[in-house]
Amino acid sequence: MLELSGLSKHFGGVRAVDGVNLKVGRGDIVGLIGPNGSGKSTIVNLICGLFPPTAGNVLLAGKDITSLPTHIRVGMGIARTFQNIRLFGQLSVWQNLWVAQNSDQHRKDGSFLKRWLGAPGAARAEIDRTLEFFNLEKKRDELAANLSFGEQRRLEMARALAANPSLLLLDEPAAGMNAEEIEQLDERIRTLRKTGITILLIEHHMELVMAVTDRVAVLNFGQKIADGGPAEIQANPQVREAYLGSSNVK
Amino acid sequence: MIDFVQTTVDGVMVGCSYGLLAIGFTLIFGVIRRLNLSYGPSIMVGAYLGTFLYVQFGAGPLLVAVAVVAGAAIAGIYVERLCFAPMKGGAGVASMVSSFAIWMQLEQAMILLLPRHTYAFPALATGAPWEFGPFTLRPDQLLMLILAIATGIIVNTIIYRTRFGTGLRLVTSNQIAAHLVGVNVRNVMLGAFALASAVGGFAGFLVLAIDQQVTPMFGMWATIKGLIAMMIGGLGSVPGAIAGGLVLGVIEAHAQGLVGPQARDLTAYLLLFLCLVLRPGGLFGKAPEADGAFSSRST
Amino acid sequence: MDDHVVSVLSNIGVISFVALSAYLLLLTGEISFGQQAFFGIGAYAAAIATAMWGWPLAAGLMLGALAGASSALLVGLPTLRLHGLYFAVATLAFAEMIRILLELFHYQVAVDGELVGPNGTDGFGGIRYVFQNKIGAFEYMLLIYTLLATALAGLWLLERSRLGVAFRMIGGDETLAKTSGIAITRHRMIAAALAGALAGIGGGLYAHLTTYIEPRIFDIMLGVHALAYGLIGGLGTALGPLLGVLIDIGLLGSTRLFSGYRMIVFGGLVAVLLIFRPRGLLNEEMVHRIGSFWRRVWPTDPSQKSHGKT
Amino acid sequence: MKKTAMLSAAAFIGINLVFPAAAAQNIRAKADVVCEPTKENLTYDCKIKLVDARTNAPLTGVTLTVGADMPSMPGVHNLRSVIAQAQGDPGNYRAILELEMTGVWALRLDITGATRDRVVKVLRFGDD
Repeated sequence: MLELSGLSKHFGGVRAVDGVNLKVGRGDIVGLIGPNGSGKSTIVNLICGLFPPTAGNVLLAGKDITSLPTHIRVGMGIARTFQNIRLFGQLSVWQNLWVAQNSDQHRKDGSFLKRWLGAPGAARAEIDRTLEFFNLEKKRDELAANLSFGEQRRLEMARALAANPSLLLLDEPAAGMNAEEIEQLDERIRTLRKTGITILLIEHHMELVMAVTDRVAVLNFGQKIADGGPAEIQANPQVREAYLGSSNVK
Repeated sequence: MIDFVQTTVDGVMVGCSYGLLAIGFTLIFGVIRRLNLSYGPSIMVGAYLGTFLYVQFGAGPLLVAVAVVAGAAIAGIYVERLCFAPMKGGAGVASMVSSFAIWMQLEQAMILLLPRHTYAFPALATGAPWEFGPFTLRPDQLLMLILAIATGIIVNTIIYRTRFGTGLRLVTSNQIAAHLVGVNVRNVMLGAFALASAVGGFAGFLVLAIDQQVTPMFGMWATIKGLIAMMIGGLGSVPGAIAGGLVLGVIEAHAQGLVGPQARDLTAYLLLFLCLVLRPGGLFGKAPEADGAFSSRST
Repeated sequence: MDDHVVSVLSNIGVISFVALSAYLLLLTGEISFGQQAFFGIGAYAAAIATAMWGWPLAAGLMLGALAGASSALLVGLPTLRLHGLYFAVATLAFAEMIRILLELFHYQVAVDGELVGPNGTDGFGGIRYVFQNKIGAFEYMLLIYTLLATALAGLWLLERSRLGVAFRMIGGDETLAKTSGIAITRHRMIAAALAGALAGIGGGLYAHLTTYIEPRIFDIMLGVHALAYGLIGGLGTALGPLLGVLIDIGLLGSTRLFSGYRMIVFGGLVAVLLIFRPRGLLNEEMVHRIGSFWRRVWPTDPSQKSHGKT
Repeated sequence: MKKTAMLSAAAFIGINLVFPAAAAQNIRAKADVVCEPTKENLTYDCKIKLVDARTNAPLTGVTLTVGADMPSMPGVHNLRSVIAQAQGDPGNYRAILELEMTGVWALRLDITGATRDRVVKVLRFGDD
């Protein structure tokens, strides 16, 4: 599904990402962990094309997408969330999802005018389903800025899912959540997996990572230092040193 | 060749005052990351105050200079208190529009004070132009050059040798860090406005003393020239401001010499436009990052 | 209606176009100091068409809109990667270049033994279409407001459309808009062209209203006023900039009360207002609240439940 | 898209029907204006001579109102129009203007009555 080969990004003299190779199979849920500043978010930004890599390639379903602009990649099925919540605060919850919607439904249904002025039947149903999935249907007309923190986190993920992605990049979705919310998140990710979506999960919350992922890759100083099953990673001494040594993790 | 040198020298003279105007502008922008459109009109307040003293009481150049600088500084503080201090971060556009509203206010207040279109302004120095072989040099222009350089040195000393200057530089490079090490950011901002407007006021005094007349258009003129020189030199850079001013002055002088007065302004704007499109950071500045401080974005 | 009232209302209507033009760009997050250039280009184009080439008014106005839109695209291309202050100053530089070029623009033909046409700094007088066709001041005002209403209806639809929401998305968070699949470049160009067309029509109407235009009219003062109107009135709805124009020209400019002190009052008012409401009186929050109230008073069929913001 | 195109075409034709290209030509007015300062500050006494541009015959039987705008501030500094008084020879009028400031003003001469026209004259006010 997704393949990174020799991916590097240098900012001035800093090697934020340094020759990372990673393969994510279709339908897999892969965790990406590492201490703060190890280059996780940079990798996400490179995958969705917010800036060009210094070296290396990004392949999606076998196609080289390294030089494509962001919005084209979104059209090809890459969606993401942000570590610090980013929403269109001045727009309603519904509008946040509506324009982010990127399915075949909204391209074919109804007349041109209907599509541009609203969402015709099937596309509307799709948005409603997504809102219900995230328990946001009662907030549909609320401005995103007026939602509570937990609701905003859910909306952030709902917006990403509205794009109907085949690859979902979750950048620390559990940050700031309480135990109950994390459990809900865990459940939602498990439900999503059944739909066949591929997920790259960046997370500090180890319990969540170990519970839902098939495989975990570990970054340190921009380099991949380990890659394997959750149990294997937990036992890896190099990971323990790099990760547990520098950060207080459950 | 002789013409070329003479024109260049004339351009440098004018460019000095542009440079001073740009220093004031860049100090404000560097500290607050917002555009103060009232910068020129603040200078105009000082200029009109000076002119008022001159026309009504026949004040001499020295007293007029003090009045111009003081008037500009006070107007600068007023603008800071009303348009910049109360605005929360991220309201860069609101601040800018607010400073424009105050521009209108200051301009009308000055027109009420002195309603005629043109008033006389005291000359800096009188005397016949000196001739050096084929070249001529006006004594007042030479005096202006010396005073402009002196002002540049004084501003530089304030920025690099005083406690206030250290705070100013800290705030410019990182506001939050400055706050954390105990710099009173609000006071520094207020001081920056006062200093910047005073420098601008002095530049305004020099320019007006050369022209020996003042009109209500002066406020806009000062804002525009300062803005162009600052953008050419690069935002937030003092050497850049001086360089930008000199470049602007020299190029304007040549454009006027070659084509005519309208080409002078046209060239200045063309230079600015090309500079922004081809090298947005200016001659000395860095390329602009997504500077969230200045945009109409709400979040 | 009193002649003075008609003249003030006509002015308000015409200036509203350039305010709407600046507002449209503000939605996409860009501040333009240069919309007055497209207003000027539209004014000159429309005036040349009717006064010199004998075109009908509608065709002249269309030419004005077209000229505004195409020059906006022209300046949009090189300034596309600029943001914030850099974009604002680049548009200012462009607009001032246009103004100076208009000062150098001489193109006159004899009409009834008198020279008509742009004559550099001496301006362009004798744009007499309205008088030749015996269109009354009141009728012309109606024309202005018909077109303004059409523009507002268009903007109202636009703001409910994917395009309009996408504009607001770009204005809210460009990175996020990109990762939501929005083609930034294309949207910014569309916004620029629409804004240019709006300003162009406004310019055409202005030229025929006053019968006289000159380059100085289209200087930065007009541009910054246009920008200020949106911010005073509010960025939540296209009615915001209109409210701004109404407060400025209608309330302050036309009452004897503030004569001579008007800018002192207006300037202070705006500065204080912006402290409390940095996004204007009718900001998004306010518009949303009015919308929710409306929905409660007048609930729509739940299956057709409103999706847009009102 | 088609609908939009048709709608705009209809609107275009509609507007052209309501406001056709001019054939009927009114009398075209020409004006000479001289303004003198009065004792009162910023108040000017303007003498206006109106003629038919084609025949140079004095224009009579019309009402003349005079307003003023500052070209550098469109729609901002506009004075409330005053009615000019017919005075002396036919076609001669007089109006008193109270300006807000000196500088360049565009005088708006609005002619109504027997014919309707507007003439704009740009004048500099002030002794400078």
